[in-house]
Amino acid sequence: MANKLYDDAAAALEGLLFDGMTVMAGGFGLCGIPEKLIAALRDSGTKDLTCISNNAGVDDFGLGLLLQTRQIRKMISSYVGENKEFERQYLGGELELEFNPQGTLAERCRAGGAGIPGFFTKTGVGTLVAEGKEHKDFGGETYIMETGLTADVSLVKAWKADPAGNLVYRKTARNFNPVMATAGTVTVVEVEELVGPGELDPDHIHTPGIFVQRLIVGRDYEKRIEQRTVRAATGSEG
Amino acid sequence: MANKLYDDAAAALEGLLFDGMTVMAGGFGLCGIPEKLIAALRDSGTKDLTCISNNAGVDDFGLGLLLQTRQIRKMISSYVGENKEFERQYLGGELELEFNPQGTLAERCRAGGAGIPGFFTKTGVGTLVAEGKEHKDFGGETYIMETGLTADVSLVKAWKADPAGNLVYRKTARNFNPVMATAGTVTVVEVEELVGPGELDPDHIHTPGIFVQRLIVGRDYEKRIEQRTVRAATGSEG
Amino acid sequence: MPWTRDQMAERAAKELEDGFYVNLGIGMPTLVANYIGEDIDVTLQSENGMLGMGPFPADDEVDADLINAGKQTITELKRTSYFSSADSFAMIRGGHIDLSILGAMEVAENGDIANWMIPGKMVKGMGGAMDLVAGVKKIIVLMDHTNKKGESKFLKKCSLPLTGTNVVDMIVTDLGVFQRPDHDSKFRLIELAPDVSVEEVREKTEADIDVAV
Amino acid sequence: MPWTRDQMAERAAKELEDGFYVNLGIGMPTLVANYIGEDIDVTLQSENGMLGMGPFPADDEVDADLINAGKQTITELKRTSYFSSADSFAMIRGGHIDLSILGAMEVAENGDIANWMIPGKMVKGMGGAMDLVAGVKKIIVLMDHTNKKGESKFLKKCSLPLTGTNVVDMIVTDLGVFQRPDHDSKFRLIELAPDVSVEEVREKTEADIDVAV
Repeated sequence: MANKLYDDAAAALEGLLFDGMTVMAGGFGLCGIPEKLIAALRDSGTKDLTCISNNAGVDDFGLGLLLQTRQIRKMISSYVGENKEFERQYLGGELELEFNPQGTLAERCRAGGAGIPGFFTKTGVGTLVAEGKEHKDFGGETYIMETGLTADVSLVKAWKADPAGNLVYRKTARNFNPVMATAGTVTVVEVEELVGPGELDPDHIHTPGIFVQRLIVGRDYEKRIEQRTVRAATGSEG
Repeated sequence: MANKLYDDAAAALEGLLFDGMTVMAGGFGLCGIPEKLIAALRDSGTKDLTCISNNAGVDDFGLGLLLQTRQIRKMISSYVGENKEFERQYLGGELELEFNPQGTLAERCRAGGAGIPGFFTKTGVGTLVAEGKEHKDFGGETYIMETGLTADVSLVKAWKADPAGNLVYRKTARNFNPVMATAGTVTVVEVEELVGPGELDPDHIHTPGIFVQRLIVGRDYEKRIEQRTVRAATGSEG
Repeated sequence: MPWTRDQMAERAAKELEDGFYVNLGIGMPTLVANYIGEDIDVTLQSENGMLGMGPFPADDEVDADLINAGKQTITELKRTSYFSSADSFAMIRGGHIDLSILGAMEVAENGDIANWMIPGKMVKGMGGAMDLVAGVKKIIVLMDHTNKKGESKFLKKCSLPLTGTNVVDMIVTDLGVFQRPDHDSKFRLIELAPDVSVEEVREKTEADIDVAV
Repeated sequence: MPWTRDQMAERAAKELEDGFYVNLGIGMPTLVANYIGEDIDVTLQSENGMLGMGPFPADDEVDADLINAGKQTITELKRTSYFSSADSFAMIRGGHIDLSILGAMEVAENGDIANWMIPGKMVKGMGGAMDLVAGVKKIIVLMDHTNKKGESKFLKKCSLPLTGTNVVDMIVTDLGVFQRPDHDSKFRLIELAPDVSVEEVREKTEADIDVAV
């Protein structure tokens, strides 16, 4: 089998990066982000990036690392509220920003990966989001057209992989990762664990290996928590 | 929890059926078809059905049962080659037929369930399928618009369910079932096994319970095979 | 006496029905989960990819891979399923969620809602709010009746950039409850907080409403 | 001597490269699987929802829930994954499959293909053929050079309803191999079956081709 496994994040990105490129990065907030690959992208110094990611990380973690170093020229996101450096650069005109409704962003990535260049949605009709977009009526209701998104490289975080590149995600760390995995010209994945051939149940693979070109196993995941909310310890189940 | 479990297929369809309705039925060939629910639909005598299903069954099984009894007015399918009765009724002008490319059919069902009334695809451009459809250029290439599909009732076959209606499919019996489960105004599901709450791994549920309104456990599945192809018994693995 | 935030949440919770699938917005709407009646069964959806959201975890149960749309750590239940963001919003935009309860900066008498952007201030983004108001079957807004300056937030016309047009079905404020049976009808005041008068509501409401209390 | 069906399949199999994801059409293209070189690793996709298709099962391994797009019973491999029809065609239409080898009734010199419908005969349907020719990166057609009447199937223009326009990259017939480097170029005869002459090919080919043998 064609070897997809690379030694580390820097090796996995080698030859793929260029100034002005478009990068998708999975994750919701800091949950399920490709920590190692983002750090390697920062270390690469690649500039003028267009980053497609639901959020922009925090000041010192996630995509915030690339904001610190001013490697990002434009963000396509649904929510960037956690990041002061983002605010500073945006208000200073140093950063472009395109807000997409979260569902539109997810569907645009899916569409890009599925060969769908445009689709209609009710989301955003009558709002700023609809400005300049094609409007069309279906069954007496108005919809707007949104376009598919692809990326030069997609950075994805999964839980487990096998050598064929089949992926399984864990809990809400799945989020944008599976659709972004389909939308990268090259998709680079980091996982916490590599398992042997046949160890993933074929009925339960979230991302088939065809979407994965390069793969690394990350170590010592930080997995930072943004809002640690707990209750008093009592049994509970519903 | 609202009870989704019904005693049998007839009970699960009660109150949902009316002449002229649109029904989606999962399955590819005879693999993963809702055997019990199709039989109950036949027994109900509901007429003038529009059936959305990749295939039309064989003469005496699957949707072929509803052709025998002339309950189907129109089929929306990608391939109907296995059915003589279908051919007879179609050539006799008793049956309407709308062919969709298989991927277009699958995507139309997904779109219907996802609130997408239209999307663009390259499939079928320049063919009979494109006639009368909106054409649009994206990036110098021509695409046609296809519309979302929904059904009054979707009939779905899964392998296992829990009481919340969460579903897991088995191997290639999955096929059209998950997308059709999302596109029914009411989705009725038959499974081979009902498991207890929490017994399905939440990371590995194919269809979340929100899409399932009614549920039965079927017995004595026939699971007819169309092309039994075997090799001489020797070990092999790849 | 106007309702407190908890009382508003408690009132909104009465709109939940047995078997409902519900998405609760970030902030005050989250409180609604504390008041779900014990006689009904409601499944909470979190748009980051989870159906069947449980309570906050005990200290030793905290899992960085398990958060809600407000980025808070949570737990799973025996009915829980996880899915991608695309599948999550297919669920939302496809009309499969029965009810969403959201906060708002402004609501207009025609059902328009503005809850994501104040011009001149740093915009954080709409997140999933535009998808929710466009796709969910019923939208309830939970908000203070007036802003910090005492001005009505229930207006003839929203002044802020919209999140959705003609989408709100019910509004629960600290002063009362406003409802309409369909998207062509006027909102009607159907309930008052204790000791709040119709006159006070009229005075603090710019929107043209009917009164049915 | 023209190639046999197996020899045609064997020739087409030479176009497979290590690491390729490949979809083989129903009928003659299925034979290609028997000739995949042992030095290369190829993953077969079946559009009914499977990646990593194994050989036919032994008699006691037959599983009604495990079939290919030709409805034949098959087996899984240690790399196999299953998915829905929508995800399968998202894979196909999104350009993720490297190569598809399909049968055809007619191919035109501009790369048009017709392989699903003969007017006047009962139409069985296009199945996934239109999706494959529209979405897969490279399309190879495997067909007899002439029909039963001895007429060319490689034409100036297809007479039958099309499956796709300007999509074919290579044609392997019983007489030889025709290839073009891109969709703006003419097909070139690049290989002949044993003892088949250029003259014979020219005689039996309506399409305008270049010759490079």
